[in-house]
Parts: sequence; structure tokens; C-alpha cells
Amino acid sequence: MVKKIDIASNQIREHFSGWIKTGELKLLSTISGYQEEGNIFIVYHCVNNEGAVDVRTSVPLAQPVLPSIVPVLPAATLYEREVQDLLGVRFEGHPDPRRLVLPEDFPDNVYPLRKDYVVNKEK
Amino acid sequence: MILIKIFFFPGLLFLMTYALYLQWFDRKVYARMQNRVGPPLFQPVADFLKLLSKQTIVPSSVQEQGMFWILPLISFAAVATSFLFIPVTASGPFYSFPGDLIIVAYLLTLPTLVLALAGWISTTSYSIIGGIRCLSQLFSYEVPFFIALLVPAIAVNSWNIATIATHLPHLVATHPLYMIPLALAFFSGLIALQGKLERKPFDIPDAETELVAGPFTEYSGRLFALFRITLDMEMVVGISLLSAIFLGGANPLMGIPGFVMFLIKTLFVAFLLAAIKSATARIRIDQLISFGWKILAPVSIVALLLQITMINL
Amino acid sequence: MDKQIILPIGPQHPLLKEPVHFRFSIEGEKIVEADIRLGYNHRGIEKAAESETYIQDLYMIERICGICSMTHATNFAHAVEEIAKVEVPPRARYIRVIVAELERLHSHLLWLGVAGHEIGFDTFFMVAWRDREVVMDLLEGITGNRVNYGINKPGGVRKDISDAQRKELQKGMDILEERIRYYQKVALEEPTFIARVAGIGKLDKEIAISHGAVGPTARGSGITYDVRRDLPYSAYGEIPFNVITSDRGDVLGRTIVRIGEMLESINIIRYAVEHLPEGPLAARIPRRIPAGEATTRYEAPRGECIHYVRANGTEVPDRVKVRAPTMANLVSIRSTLLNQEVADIPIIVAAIDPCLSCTDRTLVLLSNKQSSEITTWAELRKKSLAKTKRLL
Amino acid sequence: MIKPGAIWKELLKNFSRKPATVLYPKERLNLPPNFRGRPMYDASKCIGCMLCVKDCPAQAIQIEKVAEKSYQCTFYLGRCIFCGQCADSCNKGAITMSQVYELAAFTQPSMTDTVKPV
Repeated sequence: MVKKIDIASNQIREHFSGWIKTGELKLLSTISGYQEEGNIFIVYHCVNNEGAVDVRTSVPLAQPVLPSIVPVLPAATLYEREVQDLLGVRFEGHPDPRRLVLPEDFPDNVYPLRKDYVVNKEK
Repeated sequence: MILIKIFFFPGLLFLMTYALYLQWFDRKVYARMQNRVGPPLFQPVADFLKLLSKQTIVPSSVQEQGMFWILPLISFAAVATSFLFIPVTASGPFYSFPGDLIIVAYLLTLPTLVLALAGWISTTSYSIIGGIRCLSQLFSYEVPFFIALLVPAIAVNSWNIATIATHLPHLVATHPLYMIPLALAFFSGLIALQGKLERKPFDIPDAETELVAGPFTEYSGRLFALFRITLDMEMVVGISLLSAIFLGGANPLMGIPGFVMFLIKTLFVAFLLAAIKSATARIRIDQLISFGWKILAPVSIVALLLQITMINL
Repeated sequence: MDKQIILPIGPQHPLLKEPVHFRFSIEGEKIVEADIRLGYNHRGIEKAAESETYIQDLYMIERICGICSMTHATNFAHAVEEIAKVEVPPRARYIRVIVAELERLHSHLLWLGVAGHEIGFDTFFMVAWRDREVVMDLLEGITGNRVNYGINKPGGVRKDISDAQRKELQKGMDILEERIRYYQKVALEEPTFIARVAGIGKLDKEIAISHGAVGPTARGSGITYDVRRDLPYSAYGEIPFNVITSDRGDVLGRTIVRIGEMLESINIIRYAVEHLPEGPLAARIPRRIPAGEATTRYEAPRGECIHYVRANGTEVPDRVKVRAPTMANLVSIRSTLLNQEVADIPIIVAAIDPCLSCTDRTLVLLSNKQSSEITTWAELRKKSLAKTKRLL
Repeated sequence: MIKPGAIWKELLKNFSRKPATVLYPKERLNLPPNFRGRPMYDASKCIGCMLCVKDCPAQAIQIEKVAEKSYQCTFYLGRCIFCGQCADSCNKGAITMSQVYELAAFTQPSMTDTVKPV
């Protein structure tokens, strides 16, 4: 089973740098996000020495800003940018905050994975 | 009579048909070694005709349009003339004079230079890099090839291909010891020919997985067809040159059986080339140059020295 | 000399089976700057998955990638079973392991052939792919299809393995073992093959860890992380096998790891076929999955693949997140490409065995000068032509 | 250690062997029993529960009521992914997977096959 930890959004970088200093973090598998009435939850899926751990934090929909962990862990470069593209969470301190998933001509601040974005499914 | 000789029998028409046939033979052996079926007999002819019918596009960024058109013709002419000196039937080549071994070797180098120039002129990054690679590859196999040609020349003590072809077998019969340097020279000549024809271990200029088609990238239609047939004809000339001076061409038999003997020997050499082609991976340009100078050149020089000492014994 | 040629490769290029775009600036034959852009076949699967039932989702998610379809199907099925707290019967777990290892075999054999082709060793390509047919025929016999097997369903498997098929499997494994041992000999002895793979595309262990490399790419640099052993799923807990690693760190190291893994897969399949337990093929699972979430990991042929599924009690999942192994390896690819030869680009790129239909992400890597910007294809061509003109 | 010639054994063996290619239209591979070709419909067994229509991932099947207790079924073979889910979901066995795989057609409408009850 996967261990679950909840952390406030501003301590994310300290939490991960602590983990890396103690050598506990073996691998950051990925970062996934989902929207739940009014705020966006960001889940960091990691593998530690004793097994799989999910670190979850949340940011309000109105002000979706989160410190980026790329300076501490380069592996997160892509995952953060994907969440940024699809859910519109801004990661402060990300060295290369360009678009990762969407083509250039996709309209700005329209985020496909948000609940309000409806895809018309033609038969 | 002369025109018939030039354009039909030992000349152009025979060379082109035999080039297409050898291309088929090479691809068939290559396929069978890979447990595949391989192309039907008329595939090369079909490719050639298809290319002839395609539109020839010259990229706008090419400044010297004229040069772009003439280059394939130059290499085609060089290879066609070099074939006239090779003895196809026992009655000797169309024209032969004492120094024709050097002429043929020189004419065989011309297409590679032309290819490098073609790559340079067509200005796209792929063809430029392909052209540069052509040149840097030239230095690594040219010297061993020339030295390999010298060994039988020295053994028979003449520069004329026809005389080498006729006298070498008697010479080897009387001095079996000559077999060692000749075998070494034949081996290094074969590998160097593989490099000259830019085939598998050495097909670095037009490595399709990196540079699309190297110097050929911008060529299309009739020009590309001309380049392709020139490469095949160069293979025919190279193989028949090697089989003439090393294996004695058509000489033990006269007339038609002589010609058949010529065919058998060239097919044998072609089989060796196809085997090398299917057994190796493409090596890098720096590895090719170190292989050329560290292994190929020493082998051919050793063969040369051996041959010289043996003559004086 | 500072004259740099920009060598664009892709999205359409003989080197690439799938649309990706590389932009290398090179000096002479040395690569100075590497830049990759993907995202040309981004199909918005995660959004589509939120509008179909779990059964239908399984077939769509299985078609994320052609060569690792079992990976995504099993991983997704695990997540759904974990949320619904359904116990998969042992026979189904063993059948999943058998099909999973068969897929690893055909994926690695495919890679071996492609690697041979990238360095011009076409005979190796033809022969490796001919022997791969043995695995494909076995897969077709068991699951009914060469690719996109459709053997999984939430709660278990849809097809059984009969005794005749078990004998076929054992016969197939013997043939394959003899062939793969021959490839191991060729890969370690053929001079031209070694010349092209040894010492290039070096990825040392620290970068592999910090950049989060997974699978054979990481194990080729000495990292011993394998989901089948560390976080066992299906029946891997009960099957003995060892994790192959090599600390060469270069393309040859990854080749050794992949060939070793193939031999391991053969042993796993033999073990699983002998100890195939009796019992039902699938457990009952409700069409409406109760609210909950699950993170499941799976050792795909290219590395660790992770699925994160959230259910909200209806027939339709609330959120499905898929991260394919190639995406994790793409961060570290830049360090393997810098100052290598142009001739080595294809084999180094092929070394991480990129499966782009899994990844389909647009990726512009950090270039050493911080001002990297997205250039559209038109600008790129202008820059490239300007560069070449200045060169002439 | 480097020892050239590891590949030669394979080359000579191949050269003497029959090519591995199966020349498709003339020779054909025999299909395993589990092979999933196009789905077939048996009108007598269908009770019109529409489970197959609900479960089809590609919406490639349509069941319409023609008369009391008899239904006609339309397969959109252009959309069908041959996964066999309809055959599984139908607990009356009205839909079975056949071994027919040569389904290429020239026009889109001809890909739609309607099976009427007899």
C-alpha cells in the first residue's frame, strides 16, 4: 500500500530538500494534479527506501502558486511544467517555465484538465 | 567497328547492363544472408527507369546551377572510360598501353571527389556534412588501394593490366611463394574497394539514419539516376579490375569460355563484397581513418615489401 | 571554430519511427547543444479517460503505446482493483506475469533490432526481428492479438492458458534462449558493433539519480531499482528472478542489461508456466467503483510506469494520470548527448529506447545559456539557412 | 573481448536456409484459435439488453428493435477495434468473434454491416 503525507504548500521545497539531504528519497516518479471544488491538489509520487509515498499539498483555485522543487531536484522539471500547462498551477523558481504539452497556438490561460473545460464529444 | 566496341560489347551498354545485374546480385546475396527473399531480377532496371521519369528539382539556394547539372555526367564519363582498359575477353581490353593501371586507378578516384563537390554545392546541412565525410573518407582508403594494385604490377614487372592478367597465373605457378603477398594485397584491396564504393562498413557519407542521403540529399530525378548507375558501374569496374590483376581475368580460356570465366570471377568477388556488407555495422569516420591507417595501410605495405624482396631473391 | 551548424532531425526523419524533433548545434562532428521537442502526437488521453466507463477506459489506455500495451492495461487494472478492494485470483496474476514477460521479450528484441539498424548493422536487425516472431506467435496464440492484447479486464483476465499452450510456451522459450545467447555473443564480440556502442552516451550514476532515470537506462548506470522486486505486483512476489545491472553507464552497458533481462524473462516465464495455479480467471467487480484513489507502479520494458487513478463512486473515473517511462528518461538524455559525435546521435537516442507515443510531451531542455526560447519551425528554417549561408 | 566472425556462422546458415518471409497472398499463416477477427451476430439469441452497445469502447455496434423479440445489429467495422468486449459482455452468446481479418474496403459506407434477423 502507498503511504500518504499531507504538507502545506509553502513547505514543499524544504520537505524535499530535507529528504534529499538525508538520502531518503530514491526516486520522484511523477507529480500529478487534480481539481476538487475550489482548490487544486498536487500529489508528489515518490519512492523511498522503505516503499512508495504520496506527498499531497493543495493550492486555492483563485491563487494557484507553489514553490518549485526543480532547484533541489532536476528530475521534476517536466512534471511541474505539465501540471502548469494542464491545470494552471504556477511554479515559482522553475528555471524553464515554458509550455511542455500544449502547442504554441493553444489559447493562453485555458487549462484542459480543469473541470470547467468541457470537451464536446461528437458521436 | 570501333564504335560498336565502344558503345556495345566491352563498352557502355555491356557495362550498364552488367552494373544493373551486379546490383541485383549484390542485393539478392545480401538479402539471402539475412534470411530474406530479396528483390526480383528486374528491380534495379525498374528503379533506374522510375528515377529517370521523376522530375529533377534543383534547390533554389544552389548558386552554381550549371555545376549541379554537370557533376553527375563527369563521374559517369570517368567510370565509363576506365572500363575500356579492363580486359573483358581473352583478346584483351579495347585499348591498352603500358601505363593504363595508373589511369584506371585515377579515374576510379574521380567519382568520389565529384560526390564530395556535389554535396558541398547543394548547400543543405545534410549534404555538406556528407560531402565533408566523403573527402575525409577518401584519404583513409586511397593509399592502401593503390599499394594493393602495385603488388601484382611489381610481380609481373609491368604497368599494363592486360599483361598482368596474362602473366600472373604462370608466375604464381612457377613461384608458389608469391601467393602470400598477393593474398594479402587482394585482401586489403578488397576492403579498400569496399571503402571506395562507400558500402556497408564504410557507407558513412550517406548514412541514412543520420544524414538522410548525405551528398545525394538534394539530387532527384535523372541526376540522381545518373549518380546511382555511376556507383553501380564503379562497382563493376572495381571488381573487374581486382579480378583481372589478382585472379587473372579471362586468360586461361579463349573466346566465349574466357568471357564466362571473367563473369564467374567477378561474381565471386561480388559475393565477397556482399558478405562483408552483411557482416558489419557502419563504423564512425574517426574509426574509419584509424582503421585505414593502422590496419589497412600496414597490411598492404607489408605485402609490397614481401613482394619486392621475393623478386630480388 | 565557433561556426555552428544547426542540424535539425525530425519530426519526419529516417532515424525516427515517431515524430520527435531534435535540434543539434554542432561544431564539425561534435554536438555542442542538444534540444528535443516532442508533443507531436499528444492525444489528450487523460481528459478523454474522464468521460468513459472503466471497461472502455481500459481499451483506450491499453492503446497508449503499441509495444508496451500490457504495461498500461495491467497498471490501470491494478489501480481499479486496489480502489475497489477486489482480490485478483492467483491464476489470473500468473497469466498476467506470463503475458507481461512475453511483452518484455518482444519489446527488447525489437529494441535490439532497431539499435542494430541505427548503427547500420542491418543483418542484426533482420535476424533479431525474425526471431521476435516466435514471441509474437505465442502472444497471438494466448491473447488473440499480436499487439493490444486485451487480455486484462478489471478484476482479472479474459483468456486462459491451455495445457497445449503451456507446451508451446516451453518450446518457444528453449528456441529463444538459444537465439538470445547467440545475440549476447555477437553483441559482446562483433568488433564493428562494439566499436559503435562502447564508450558513447555516458550517463554517470549521480546524474541518473538526480535526473530521475528509470529502467534499463538507469540500471545501465548501476542503479538497482526494479519495481518488480522493490514494489512487487501481480505474482512477482512469488517468482525468483534477479535484477541485471551494469556500471559501464554507456550504450553497451544498457545493451548488456537489456539482453540479460531477456534471459531473466525467459526463466520467469518457465517458472510461471510450471507453477500455474488452478482457479478462476477473474473476480466479480462492481461496475460503479467506490470513491477512492490508487497509485500503482509497473516495470515496463523501458522503466517504471506509474498510474494514478481517482474514483468518485460513479462508473466513470474522476482523474487518470499516466506517466510513461520514457518521460523520466528524457530529462537525462541531454547529458548523454552533449559533446558526442553526430554519427552517434541515432544510437544514443535509441539507447533509452524512446517510446514517444507513451510520452508525447513537448520538451525543450535547459540549454546552457539560460535564454532558451521556443522557436517555431519557420524561424528554425530561417536560422538554419542564415547559418549555412554565412558559412558558405 | 573482441573476436571478429561471431556473425559469420549466422550468415552462412541463413544463406543455405529458405527465406523466413511468408509470401502473403500465395502462402498464408494458419491462425491460432483465439484469434479475434470481426464480430459475428446471431439474431436468434439476442434479447436486446444493449449491454454490448453500452460496453463497446469505440461505439462500433448498434442494436435496433425490428419486431417483437427480434433485433437487427449494425457493426461499424470502420470504428471497431476487434477487442471482443461485445462478445464478452453478451451473456447470451449472441455475438462471437470470427477469424475473418481481410476487411479492407474502398468506400466508407461499405464498412457498415447490418445483420437482419431472418
